[in-house]
Amino acid sequence: MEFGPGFWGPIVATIVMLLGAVFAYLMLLGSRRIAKVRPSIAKRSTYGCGEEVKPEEVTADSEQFYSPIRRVFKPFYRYIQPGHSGKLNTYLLWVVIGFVVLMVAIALVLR
Amino acid sequence: MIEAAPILAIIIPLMGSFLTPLISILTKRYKKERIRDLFVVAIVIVTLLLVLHMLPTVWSGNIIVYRLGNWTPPWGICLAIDGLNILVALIVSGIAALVSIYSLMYMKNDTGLEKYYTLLLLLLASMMGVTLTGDFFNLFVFFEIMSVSAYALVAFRRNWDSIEASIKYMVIGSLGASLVLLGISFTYSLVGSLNIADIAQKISIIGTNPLPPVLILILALLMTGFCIKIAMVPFHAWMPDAYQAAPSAVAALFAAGTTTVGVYVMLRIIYILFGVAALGVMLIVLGSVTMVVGALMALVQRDLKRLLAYSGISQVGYILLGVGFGTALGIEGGLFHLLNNAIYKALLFMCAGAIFYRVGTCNLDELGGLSKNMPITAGLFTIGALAISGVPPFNGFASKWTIYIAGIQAGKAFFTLLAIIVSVLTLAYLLKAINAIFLGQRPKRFENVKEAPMTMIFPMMFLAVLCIVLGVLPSLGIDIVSPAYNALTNQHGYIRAVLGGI
Amino acid sequence: MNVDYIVAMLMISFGLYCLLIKRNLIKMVIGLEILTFGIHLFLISMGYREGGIAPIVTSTNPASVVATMGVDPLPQALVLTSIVIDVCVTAMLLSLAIYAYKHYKTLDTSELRRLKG
Amino acid sequence: MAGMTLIVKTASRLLSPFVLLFGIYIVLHGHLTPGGGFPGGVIIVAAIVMLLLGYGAEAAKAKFSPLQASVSENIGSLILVATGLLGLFLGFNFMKNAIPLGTTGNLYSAGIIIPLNIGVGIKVAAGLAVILYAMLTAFEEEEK
Repeated sequence: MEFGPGFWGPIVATIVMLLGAVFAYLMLLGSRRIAKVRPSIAKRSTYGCGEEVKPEEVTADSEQFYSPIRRVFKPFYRYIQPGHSGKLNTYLLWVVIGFVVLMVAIALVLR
Repeated sequence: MIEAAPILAIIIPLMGSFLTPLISILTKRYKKERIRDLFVVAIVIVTLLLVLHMLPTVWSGNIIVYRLGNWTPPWGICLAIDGLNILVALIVSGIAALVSIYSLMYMKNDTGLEKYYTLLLLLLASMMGVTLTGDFFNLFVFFEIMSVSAYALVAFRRNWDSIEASIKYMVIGSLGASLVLLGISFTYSLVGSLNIADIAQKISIIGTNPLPPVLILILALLMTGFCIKIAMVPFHAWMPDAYQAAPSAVAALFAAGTTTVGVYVMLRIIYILFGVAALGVMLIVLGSVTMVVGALMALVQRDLKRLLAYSGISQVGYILLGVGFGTALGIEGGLFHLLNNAIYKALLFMCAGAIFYRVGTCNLDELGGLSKNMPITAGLFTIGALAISGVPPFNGFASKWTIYIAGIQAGKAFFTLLAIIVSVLTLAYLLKAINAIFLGQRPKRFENVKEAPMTMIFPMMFLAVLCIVLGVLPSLGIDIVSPAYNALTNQHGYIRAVLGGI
Repeated sequence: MNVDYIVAMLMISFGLYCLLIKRNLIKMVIGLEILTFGIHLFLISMGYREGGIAPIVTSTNPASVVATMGVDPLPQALVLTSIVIDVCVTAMLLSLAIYAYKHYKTLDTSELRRLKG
Repeated sequence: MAGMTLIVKTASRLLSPFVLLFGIYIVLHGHLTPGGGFPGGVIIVAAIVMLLLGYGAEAAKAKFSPLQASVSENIGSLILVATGLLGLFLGFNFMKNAIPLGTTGNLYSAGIIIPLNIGVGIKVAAGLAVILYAMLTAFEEEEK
């Protein structure tokens, strides 16, 4: 069961993973019997600062979903992301800059 | 083997695209529009069968050369098919067959469908043309047909977003095509020929060491032009717009088809046409930049199709990284990832299309809790998401693992680490998508949403099964791509087969 | 000096300038056209040959004359094909411009930016 | 678009048949004189444009309807493909010049170049007409 120079037995690993998944599912079934699944209204109101929150309003905002990662890559989101402004001329400028960069890179690599 | 199979693989979809409007006029008169749709599916499947028919001959190590009009190659146009072409042709025609089956149901509610199917067949014909041709100018012409039909397909629904996306795609793409044309004219001025094998032979006589300065310009022009098509990072801006605005079936075909073709042309230029494998270092750097930017941009998207488009940009980075390592294992891993990328990217876009078909939106903030309504789609999307982020029993893991091993063997541990981090980010943004679409609370208005129809489920299911099969039996995938690797490193064999020992 | 090469390169740079600076969609199309025609001029002047003849073997021009004096038809075929493609692209862009004007009531590309991020 | 002044109308009515004829001449003599399918097709469509400018879109559409245009466009391209396939059926490769060549300089010469030119001519003329009508339709929708 060797694949490339590393060791990776895909079939063995798959069987192990399937077994793990079955085991996890059994544990989940067992736990369902003990604990309640649905968040109760009391719990929801705790997170909503005491206010009544409807079920469909409890979705996370998808742009801010990974705010810690955004914080880690702050320079990227501050300088590169605003570049995707939707302006066609900016994009064309990128193409020209990229062309120049490619030319310099090719000249350096193949010198 | 049918001797004319290579040209038929281009001509049959081309002829189909000319016949579709005529057939559609007839079928509209007799109110039997299904016949037209089935005709299109039949044409695409015939193309796939022709490619499969050529497969054994090419895999046994031969290079099929088909001379148009019985003209010998340096003067006439020829089609030359080696292991690399056939892999790409297989991916393109296979995905096109699944997409055409998928479109039967997905595009049912649109008007002007005869134009859609015409453009779809034209796109297929031109992709096959780019893939199979052995003549550089012919390649440019088919490439332009591909681009024009792609622009038209993006604008197909004529909403504000599709028009805007198509305009951006078109202006950037036309600039790229002009650069390619300029590159071709410089190539012609350098060697006086436009047959790929002939150029390769003449360039190897000129020698790349020291490099003629005009060759740097040529390479930069051609690379820029084709990188626009595969959306490498400074040139990627059109891609999210176009994929968001295009119908999902078309986006699936773009992600799996035109991107694959673009990567193929890049590989052909670097390895066969100019024989400058040393450019690998540049590909590694550009590939990692592409990878990181794509993944980081995907993290903050609100629209599912836009997120998938950025994810596609990031995956192209992996392919370039693998190929750039330059070792046998790296190139095989890159090509294997090319195959896998086509499979799961098409799967994910089709899932997005199924959601859009039933719910009418792809905005992640509006969706939620759909796993109860669409369990099959949810499962298939999860398989695709796990495969793309390289989670073990799926195919993405196999190819990414190969690329990691190749990177460590090539002594590029930094880039390997970067690839692993990006893989984690990939899982992160796709989990966000799964969470937003299928889990969580379900809004009241989605209570009556039904599962996607069977004609849409079937192609998705097929791709998901491929994901699992190639993941559990990775040596099968390596077997599929190893003829392509052999072809890529066999420049002299290509020249000899096409020019016949001149 | 080869004036036509200089003119071709000037046309290419003017076209590029027009694409990068102008914001009106129609003007950008014009810039794209100038760029493409500059490339066409470059190609066609590359195929020019002093005193060349058409590469067709006839009774007045036997094969030996054509082989030495005939012009390579490749650049001309290339330019012709490229012109045809250019017509398609231009027609398509202009019709998209019509629709864009319909949806956005402007042709200013800096306002065609609802898709971003 | 109801048409232009009398001068334009008369001039376009008188000129457009000759323009059409000249276009057909260019298409048919593509293998002998400069020109060929593409320029000839453009000249043919110029005749339609003259009618359109002089008499308005309705008159032009009455002469050459959008349906006719799109059908003949596809027929033109099918002629191209069929000419290519002819070589295949006669036992050669695709696009082989398989029919007799004729004498150089006559109208009938150069083998399959004539059908190819005719196909391209029809395709280009009808295709440009389709583009023209499509753009007109876009403007008409705007006016509504």
